[in-house]
Amino acid sequence: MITWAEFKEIFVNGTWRQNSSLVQMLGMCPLLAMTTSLVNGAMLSLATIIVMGSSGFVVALLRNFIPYEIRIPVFILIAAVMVTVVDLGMNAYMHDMYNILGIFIPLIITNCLVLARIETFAVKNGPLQAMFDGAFMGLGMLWTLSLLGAIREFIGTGTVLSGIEAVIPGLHQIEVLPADYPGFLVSILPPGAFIVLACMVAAKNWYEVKAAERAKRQPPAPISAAGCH
Amino acid sequence: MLQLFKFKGGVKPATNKTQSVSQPIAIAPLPSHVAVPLHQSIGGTPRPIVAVGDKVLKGQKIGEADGWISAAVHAPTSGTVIHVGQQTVPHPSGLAADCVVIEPDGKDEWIERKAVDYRSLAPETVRELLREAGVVGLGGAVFPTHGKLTPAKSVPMEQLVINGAECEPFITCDDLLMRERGEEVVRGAAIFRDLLQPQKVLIGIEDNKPEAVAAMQAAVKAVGEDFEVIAVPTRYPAGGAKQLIRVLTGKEVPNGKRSTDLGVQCFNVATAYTAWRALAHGEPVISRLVTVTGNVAKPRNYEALIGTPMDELLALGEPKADTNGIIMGGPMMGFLVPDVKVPVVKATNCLIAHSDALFPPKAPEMPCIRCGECARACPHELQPFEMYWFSRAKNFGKTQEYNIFDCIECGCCSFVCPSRIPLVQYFRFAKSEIWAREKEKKASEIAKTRFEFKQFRDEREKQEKAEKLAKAAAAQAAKKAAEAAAAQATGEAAEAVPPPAAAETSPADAVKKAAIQAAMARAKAQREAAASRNTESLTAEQQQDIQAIEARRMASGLAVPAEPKAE
Amino acid sequence: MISAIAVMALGAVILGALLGYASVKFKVEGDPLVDKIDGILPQTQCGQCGFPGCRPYAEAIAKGAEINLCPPGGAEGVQRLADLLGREVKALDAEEKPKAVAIIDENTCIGCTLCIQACPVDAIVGAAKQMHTIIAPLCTGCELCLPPCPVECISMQVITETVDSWKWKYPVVDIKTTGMTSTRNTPTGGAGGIKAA
Amino acid sequence: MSTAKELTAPGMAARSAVILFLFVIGFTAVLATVFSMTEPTIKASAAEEEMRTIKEVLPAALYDNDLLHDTVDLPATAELGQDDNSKVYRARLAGQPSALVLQAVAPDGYAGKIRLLLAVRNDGRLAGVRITQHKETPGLGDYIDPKKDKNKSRPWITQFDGLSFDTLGEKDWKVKKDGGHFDANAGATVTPRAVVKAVRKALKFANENRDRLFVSTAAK
Amino acid sequence: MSMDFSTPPYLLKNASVTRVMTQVLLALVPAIAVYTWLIGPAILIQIAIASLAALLGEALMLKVRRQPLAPFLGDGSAIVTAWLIALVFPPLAPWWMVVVGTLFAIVVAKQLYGGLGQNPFNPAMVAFAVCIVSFPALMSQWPNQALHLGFADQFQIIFGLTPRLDALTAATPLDALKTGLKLGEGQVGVAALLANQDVYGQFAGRGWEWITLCYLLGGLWLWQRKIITWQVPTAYIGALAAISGALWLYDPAQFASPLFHLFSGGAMLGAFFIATDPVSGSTTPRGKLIFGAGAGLLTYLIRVFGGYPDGVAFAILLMNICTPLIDLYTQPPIFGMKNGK
Repeated sequence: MITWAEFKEIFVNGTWRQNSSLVQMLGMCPLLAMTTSLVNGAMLSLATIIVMGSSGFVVALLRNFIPYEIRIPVFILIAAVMVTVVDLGMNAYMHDMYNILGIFIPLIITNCLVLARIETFAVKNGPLQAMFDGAFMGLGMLWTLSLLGAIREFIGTGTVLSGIEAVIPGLHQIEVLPADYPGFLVSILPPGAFIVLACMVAAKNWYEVKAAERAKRQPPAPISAAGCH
Repeated sequence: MLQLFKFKGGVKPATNKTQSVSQPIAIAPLPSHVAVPLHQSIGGTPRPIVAVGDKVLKGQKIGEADGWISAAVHAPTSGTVIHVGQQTVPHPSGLAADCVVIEPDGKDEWIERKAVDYRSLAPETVRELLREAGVVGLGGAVFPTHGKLTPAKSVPMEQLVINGAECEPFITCDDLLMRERGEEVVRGAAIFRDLLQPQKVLIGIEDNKPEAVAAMQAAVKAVGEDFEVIAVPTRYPAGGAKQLIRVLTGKEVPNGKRSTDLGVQCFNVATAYTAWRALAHGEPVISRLVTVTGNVAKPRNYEALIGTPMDELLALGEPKADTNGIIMGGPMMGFLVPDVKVPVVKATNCLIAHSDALFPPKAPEMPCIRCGECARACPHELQPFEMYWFSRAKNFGKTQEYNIFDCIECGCCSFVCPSRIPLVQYFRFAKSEIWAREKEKKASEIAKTRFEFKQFRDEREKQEKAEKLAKAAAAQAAKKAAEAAAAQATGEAAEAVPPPAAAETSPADAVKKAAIQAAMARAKAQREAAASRNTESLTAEQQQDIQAIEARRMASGLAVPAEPKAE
Repeated sequence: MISAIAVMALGAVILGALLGYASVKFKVEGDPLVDKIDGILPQTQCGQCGFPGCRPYAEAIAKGAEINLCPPGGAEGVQRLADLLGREVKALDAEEKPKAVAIIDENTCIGCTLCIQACPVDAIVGAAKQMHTIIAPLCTGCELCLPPCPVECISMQVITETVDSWKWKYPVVDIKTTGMTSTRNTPTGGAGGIKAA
Repeated sequence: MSTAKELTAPGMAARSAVILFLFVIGFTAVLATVFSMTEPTIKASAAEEEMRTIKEVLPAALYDNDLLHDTVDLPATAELGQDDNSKVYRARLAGQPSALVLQAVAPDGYAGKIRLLLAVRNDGRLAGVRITQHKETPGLGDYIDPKKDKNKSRPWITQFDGLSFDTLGEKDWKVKKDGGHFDANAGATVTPRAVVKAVRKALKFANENRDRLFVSTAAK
Repeated sequence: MSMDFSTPPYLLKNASVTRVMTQVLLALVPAIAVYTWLIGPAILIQIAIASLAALLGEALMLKVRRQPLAPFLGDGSAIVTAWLIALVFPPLAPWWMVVVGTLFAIVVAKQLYGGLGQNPFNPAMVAFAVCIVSFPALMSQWPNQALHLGFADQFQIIFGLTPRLDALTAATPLDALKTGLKLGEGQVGVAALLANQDVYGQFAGRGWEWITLCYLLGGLWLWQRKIITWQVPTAYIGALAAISGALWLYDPAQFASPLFHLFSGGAMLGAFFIATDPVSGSTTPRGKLIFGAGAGLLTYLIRVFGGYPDGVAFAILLMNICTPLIDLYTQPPIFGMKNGK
């Protein structure tokens, strides 16, 4: 069904090489709205992982029955159903988390990343591959959005992990900076998301350039791109 | 008094003209040699009609005009042709071009000069005479003058503008010419007037040359013409043809249109002077006035022979010790010549000895701050900073949208730029890149059509061949069936219509094949071990053929001995 | 619930019908992309890319072939193709050569017409047993005439710069190295020799 | 993906319509199934949720009835800032009215409406106020929500606890900057101003309509 | 390499970026002097802090970008940005806020976009926007002029050595007017509010009106020196006067007079020193008119109907976004093409 090499390739693509936020720059709306804190960013990404994995799986399963000309409505239909299922499921069984993410779960359908992966990957690959692709794309989103949220939250309010108590009861936010830290509000507002994201993209590109230079300097070393993250 | 108009933009650099006007024009002494570039005007490059060793007389034609837009070149003095070929010419590239180098014999002996009364000649003949005399625009553009002397058919000529503005700093050769030889200038202008039939002749002179204005007014009166001598405000580049036309007539000549389409034409005063000399004295353009100025002890105007090495001419002005280059032309549009020994040409109106004290080195280029100074200074009302932006990014399509080809490279934008950006340089770069690309594109389009046609032809030939083959086969079959009994006759018939596939066996082709093989053998011998892939093992029979053919070729002088030839 | 399903189903039928209809009615014919690619290729028709001519290569690129196979187009050509197609720029798959034209050594030529047949743009004139010559302005420098020549009388001559073909150079932005110290761009060969004569 | 180039436009239209119809039916069925499976759980947790907020504003000692089922539906009420129906929960202790829990809206928040829940005791004192929904600027105006308030020991919203028009004259229901009683973080006065105004109006409404509300028959 | 071509013209006008920037700074000097006299020496401290921060940030980024330090630090553009930041920030703003704003302006708004001449937005206005969004409270605290604080007091407040008491600060006249009108809920008119001489002075903000007058004079001097052109300030002031005049005539009780709007807040500074920034502004003659008018109009709309005390910064930033479009559609006709096309 799926080989180890394929799995590794999909993993590296989703989490690093084709990272949805840092490389493809998709799904900017949730990125802007939900990364005001680490917890928010991570939770929304988790929901996205479920939606993307399942819709990728279903589309790949049915791909031979979907005519070309009506593929878009069908994709949207499938993704929307998956989103609604996740929405209902979370509402029923993870109500606390649903309270935080409630209004953003239905918005996952507007995340162009979902449709983009279906259109470019799921329709051309097997169900398992498509599921992993969706999940790992979401995983890539998870770590980037978490990091983005953490940075914005830290600069903006001087705390880390605010809102964690809604996810894991008993844990509390950590106030890193002294209480009289005035807060740097731009960081929490949408422009801050753009600025921090730009810095992250710059850091990634800088790393890639350096890595390429290193690879060029020692050509005999076998390059395993998969190993870098 | 005529109403004057204004052109937008322009700058007012220090004029630096007084240094070189205190002395009258001097005749430069004969140089050690003269190198006359054949290509001294816009248009076709004249063909040399002399060879090394030829004796030439002063004024003798040495280069024949090539095409209508082209002008002849002449020997500036009498002497011996010592070289015809590549020589470094005064061009920013520092590249060489074809020149005729003459060693003067010191006699400065004229060829027979034939004065004509141009009024009695047909206009075509006059234009032809000017072309033969090498009369070109001496303001710097060196466009063949005869090419500008045909009025537009639909638009009546209203004004003829004689350009004595001389707006560039340092240059005074036109000033001196007007002061000392004003009458001849006026007579030259009259020639143009007679050819173009304008309603008015306007002589524009910048108001910083009152002596020239007075001299010209006196000359006009003396000759008895009704030309108007007009002092125009001093502002660079008032001497640009389009700017002067604008100032004197209010007309703006857009890019891509000839000024005659608007009923106006413009000539430099020096051009008028040479036209008069050519017709009334039979003297072709072999010398011109050159201002020698800048970092020299004795700035002055010289009448110098075309082809005089610049360093020899500059030496007359006694350059100071810190001189480190020669600018040909003015400080705004001229350029540092790549080699001080390059010859004076028809476009050389001024030689400025360059020193770092006189022209301080530029501060480093800073980024553009879009201050818009360049746009305000541009006499063509362009947006130089936008053009700069796109030239720098090599986005040439955009530069054209911002009308880069309207740029006259006057240098006003670079002059005012607070960031010290060599704007003109960027525009020249962009322009020449665009031209090169255009050329390439044209070539590739031609290649494409030719390729497609060849493919089409090959296809057609293949088809025809196949048809022929089929036809022949059918004919043969028919004949076979009809004349089954007469086998002999069949053979003849088959030979009469040889199938194309068997073509290579025809006698003509056999000869050709043999020739090829012979040549191959020769090539093989030449290259020793390096065997061509076309050279397969030859049969003894072929070898014999080859030898026979080779012998024949040798005898007839067709082939060369089997030795490697240089080039 | 029932009404929701009905609405969805109705929407599906209408939209499906519309989309199906449009997919047939508004089908795009031909491929304008190939023309655009062909416009970028230098039309030397040299076949160095491994395709028989520029147009076939353009078609291949449109189908996904590498864009760095055209040496006459040079690095700039690769760049422009990459821009057009949104692909990554790759190093040219061969060395870039200076532009050249073929020259037939008229003394060696035996008039075999092989080169005439090889020339893709009919830039060689001549007849059997007559000396051939190349019409230089039409020659694309593709070198296709070199291999068939049995006597190797054709050579490539690099086109040198003349006063007419000379191009103004890109002004060197040298602020990085100079700091406040000044530089002036004087021409080479400058006028070191001129002192008071 | 299958393509059928031979089909004519109407034929293609019919085919696409049928296929899309089948997909829609199929997936709507899936959705319906999931919905029916989760509905009871969702309803239960929604009720639990509703109750939890009420508990935040109303001390457990003040009621012993089933609040969720002892409610009155109000039409659009300008005094509460409601331009739509809203609910009033009636708390009773041993059958006697003890407090009202109202849903109010402050329409003039910095970034749109701020929704509040407040409990008013029968003696006219506020039992508690909570923000149920707002879009105020994070880090600036969101301290009205105790979860976001930096002052954990005494969140801003608790200022209202125990206040009534007897203890604080109606004129002083303003933020300090406007010459009133209530604190407000410097630089963010729009939000508390809106909240204070809404609470004042809602309290007034409760005082004036208490009897009428307890008398009216229960909804549902 | 760089020696194989000549670069005419050899004659150059005596102009440089440094000269341009120096003249802009000179034009600001009278306003700063009056500022110091009327409001207090705090502005001098802020100018010093901002200039230091700007040079530091510039030097750091130039190093990172591997650019030469000397020409770019010497061009004076960072100093101009720093002075403008100091002038638009509240004079008692804490030092760290001025530093954060200046660094943001230089590092992000200027250098990350490519440095001198490449920034699409005016760096000083970006600093203002970032700070007013991030620290709205601190950015709207202006000195309470009734207190007459001396240098030592102001120094201690800026560096946080004495606590920032609410009494030390007040709102700007613009903000005070807006709040007053809002609280009055239609009952209190503009005239009644403006009668308070302690806040509003003669015809605009107390003290501020004379400072803005100096900006106007400095701006006129810049125009006379041909550093700026007439289009942007004229259009800016014209548009601001026109819309405020129209609404004032419509209801003088609810809308302040044009005079108040022109001479309060950053209107004059914006019109002559910020909207005229050639790098981020429009460059064509007609474009400048549109740019200036747009900025003036937006300034008024944000002031009167928006949520922030002054609209100059956001108005100019918004017009900065439109600059490329404006320039594209307002290209002047070139020589010889005025009639045909």
